[in-house]
Amino acid sequence: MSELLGIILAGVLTHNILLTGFLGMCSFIAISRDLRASLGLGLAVTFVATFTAGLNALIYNYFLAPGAMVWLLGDSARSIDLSFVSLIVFIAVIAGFVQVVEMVIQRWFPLLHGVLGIFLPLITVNCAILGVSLFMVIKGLTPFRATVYGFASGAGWALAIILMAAMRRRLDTSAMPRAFAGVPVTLLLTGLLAAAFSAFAGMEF
Amino acid sequence: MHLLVTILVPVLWILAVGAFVLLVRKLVLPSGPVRLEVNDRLMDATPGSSVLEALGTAGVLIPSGCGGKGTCGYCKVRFRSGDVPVLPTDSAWISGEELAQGYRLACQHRIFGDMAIEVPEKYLSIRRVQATLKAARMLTPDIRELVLHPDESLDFKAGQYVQVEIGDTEEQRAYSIACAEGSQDIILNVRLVPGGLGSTWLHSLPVGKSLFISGPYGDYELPGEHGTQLLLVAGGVGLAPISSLVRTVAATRNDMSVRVFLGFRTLEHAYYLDEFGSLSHPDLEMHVALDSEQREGFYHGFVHEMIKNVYEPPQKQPVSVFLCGPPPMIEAVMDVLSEMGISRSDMFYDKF
Amino acid sequence: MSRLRDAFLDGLWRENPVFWQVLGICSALAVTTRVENALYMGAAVTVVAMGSNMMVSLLRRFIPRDVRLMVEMVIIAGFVALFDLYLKAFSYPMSQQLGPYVGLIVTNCIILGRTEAFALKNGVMESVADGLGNGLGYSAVLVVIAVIREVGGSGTFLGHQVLPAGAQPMRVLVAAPGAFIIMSLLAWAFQYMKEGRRV
Amino acid sequence: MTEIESGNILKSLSFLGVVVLLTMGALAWTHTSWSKRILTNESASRHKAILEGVGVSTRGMDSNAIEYMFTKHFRSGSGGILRYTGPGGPLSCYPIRARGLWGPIEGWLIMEPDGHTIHSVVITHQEETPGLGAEVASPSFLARFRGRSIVYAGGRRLAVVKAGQARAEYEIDGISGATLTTRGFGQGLDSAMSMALKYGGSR
Repeated sequence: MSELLGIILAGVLTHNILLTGFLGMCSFIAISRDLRASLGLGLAVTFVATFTAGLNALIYNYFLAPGAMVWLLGDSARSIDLSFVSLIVFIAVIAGFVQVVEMVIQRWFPLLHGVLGIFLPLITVNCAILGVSLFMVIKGLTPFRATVYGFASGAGWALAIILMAAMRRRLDTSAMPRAFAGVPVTLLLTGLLAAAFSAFAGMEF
Repeated sequence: MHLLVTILVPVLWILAVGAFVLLVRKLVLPSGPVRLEVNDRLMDATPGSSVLEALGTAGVLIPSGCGGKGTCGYCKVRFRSGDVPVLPTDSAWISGEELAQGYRLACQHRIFGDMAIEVPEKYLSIRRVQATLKAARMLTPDIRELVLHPDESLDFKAGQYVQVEIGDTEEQRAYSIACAEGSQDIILNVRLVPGGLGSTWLHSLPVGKSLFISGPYGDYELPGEHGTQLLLVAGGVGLAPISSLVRTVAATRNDMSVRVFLGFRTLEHAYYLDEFGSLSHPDLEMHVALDSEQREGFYHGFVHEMIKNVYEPPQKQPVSVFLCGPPPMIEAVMDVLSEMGISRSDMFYDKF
Repeated sequence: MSRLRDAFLDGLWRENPVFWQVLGICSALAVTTRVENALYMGAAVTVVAMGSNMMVSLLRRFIPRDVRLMVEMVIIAGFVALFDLYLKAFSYPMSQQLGPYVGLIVTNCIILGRTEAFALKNGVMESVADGLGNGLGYSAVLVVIAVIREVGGSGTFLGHQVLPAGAQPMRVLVAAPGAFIIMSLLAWAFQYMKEGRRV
Repeated sequence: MTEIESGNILKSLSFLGVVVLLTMGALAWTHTSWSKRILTNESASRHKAILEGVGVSTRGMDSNAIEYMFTKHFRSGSGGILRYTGPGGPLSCYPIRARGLWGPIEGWLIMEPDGHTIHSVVITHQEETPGLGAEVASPSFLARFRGRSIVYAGGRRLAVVKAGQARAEYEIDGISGATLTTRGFGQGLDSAMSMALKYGGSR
């Protein structure tokens, strides 16, 4: 059990995919201007990261990993290594999953469309989602642990963007050199947030 | 054997994902076209497409600046059927009471069942037609007159404009129609903007070539009341819509009195002056100002200064004003006219 | 010929992707702890940008509209996977250093942005020039950040000791917060220059 | 989400299929032509650490040279054990598999021919927090094990304890501020030691 707890704490706090992995910065900077949109995008990223990590882990462990297809093609498959195409398969799975979810939401949950649906097209190109799948392969996680890792990383990303959106609301009223407003100040705040999060690394439990 | 498997497994997985997406699209969306009722016309639409896309494929072109991203607010239409939810992109562009009346952004809402919407009548007459460049001549060193002959005639009103598609890029540019109402050809005046994608292409377009135009757009209507005074003010290439209005009124509205005030930098930049001179109309006065040249018979200075000195608004006749040109000129002229007692609601302007 | 030069110059400076449109800084930061990493990453993005621009421009008239995005993704992912294989084969330690960040070039907003905005509408040669310009623009920014982080953070340049023995390098520059702060200062400088020196 | 006329779904899917097929074909061809080189690189990077462990410097060696040295000096015994027969040998290397705080810790316990003295300990992979748990791979920490015996009076075994609490001769200080990493590594080391005692003495 403590191992799962370790994965969750790593995903959300110490190895936060945005604050230590620098992933998903493009939409993070653009959307953190508006708190309501950040909540929506955070929710969407967590939702998509969780399922795509699980799906990609299943495909990787049973098809792409070196010698993974032994259960299908017998011993001759032991030497087959498809890990070099995992990138393309992961991208296709993510893009496909996002489109299917978008259609289902538009069709049966129109109100959810406003909260979640409009952010989905943004997510296909978000590096954080692909980053989760790629890190999951490096950490060699089983499909179940990968899903937990996907959820934790997504939640970590959501936490970071919500905190940033809250901070930026305060910025609107503060004076600063005009050239510093916008992207530069957001990057500086992200740096301070990353410093705060790195304090969790020393946590012992 | 290994090479075969190495290629087949990932390809099968990606095609499986692609097929799954298309299968779900088939399942999720009702098969067969759905009915979209626009004002009183019925048209078919593919389920799952946005209202804007459905209107586009059915040939009804409503304005859209951002290509369906919900960031411009142009494609506002009124949904007559069902309770359409209000999306954050709707509330960003549409006021509260308009939302209550059912106005929404056409690009943000998708069609899953039969729907009825209402669009301003003039959008229905908008069409996209192919036209060939019949003739072209330079009116001034940087303004080229293009005479376009459309395959099907576009019935337009004086003062309206068309959108020209620039080559095979997806860019479009708006140009006012300069010829009189009812003319078979469409005449445009295109000023060459250095480095401008549209104007450079149109200035180099050889006669005989064809292009696509869509329209007519623009809300101005010639006042219907008998005997109103029409005050036309133009700066530079803003002369195009004025030329259409003057020629139309000269041909059809002898009851109106017409005052035309034009502003150019130098005589060399002025055009259509002799054509206007040869128009026969009982009550037509034209005054031209040159702001950087001293010439016999021309006012020296800016248009709004000339209007302040020369123009006296009629006492009992209603006045309708049409201004077209660079924004600073329009602002200055409107200030002068409102000081003379003409209400801003009678002033229609087209800034570019 | 001038169109080629314009496409190249636009990419390199006038529309430098990373700052003007704040694109693609996702991988820019993670990799810039060492200048050598930044050079390899820059080379990777340039090669992939040129290759995918070329392919998309070649096929632009045949791609059906509704699978356009997915086709572009596959082409870009193909080039990235090729580069990843090249790294694994010919400079394995670098491939270990860059780890997943080579694969993440696929979602790099610059490359997909260029194929959508440029390659779909222009000829092959212009697209390749545009890819080269953007790639080099991206690499230049990466190297600048990497120099600051490596020299400032660990006192070395391309692995060789640079700071005098006594000087204590600022370890924070190598850590994540330092990277964000450097990016913020550089973005500020760029925005300041872009707005014609008005503070 | 753009709408699709049902008519040309097949056309779009087949176009996508062709592009994917071509890309995969090119990738697969490149992969097979370079796969021998990649495999050498991968195994060389794994063997580099253990060669350094047994005292063979791999400075400036490329993958093929490392692989050549490895195959020349090492024999693999049962259970993943490696027997080193090169200069400075013979030595026996027992795999360390441990569970750290944030990921697996892997390494080698390298034993002298007498079967109970440690020649050295090597860490090949860890994902601990830099500056804290990551110290497990630092030379200063690993040096503590050099030359220590793994079994003491009364059958007590060498043990890694919380930092600063090493009293008895068979106790070694762990890493300060990284209790979980220390405990994880200790368990991995202990199983390697028991394997060393079981298969001890290089034949």
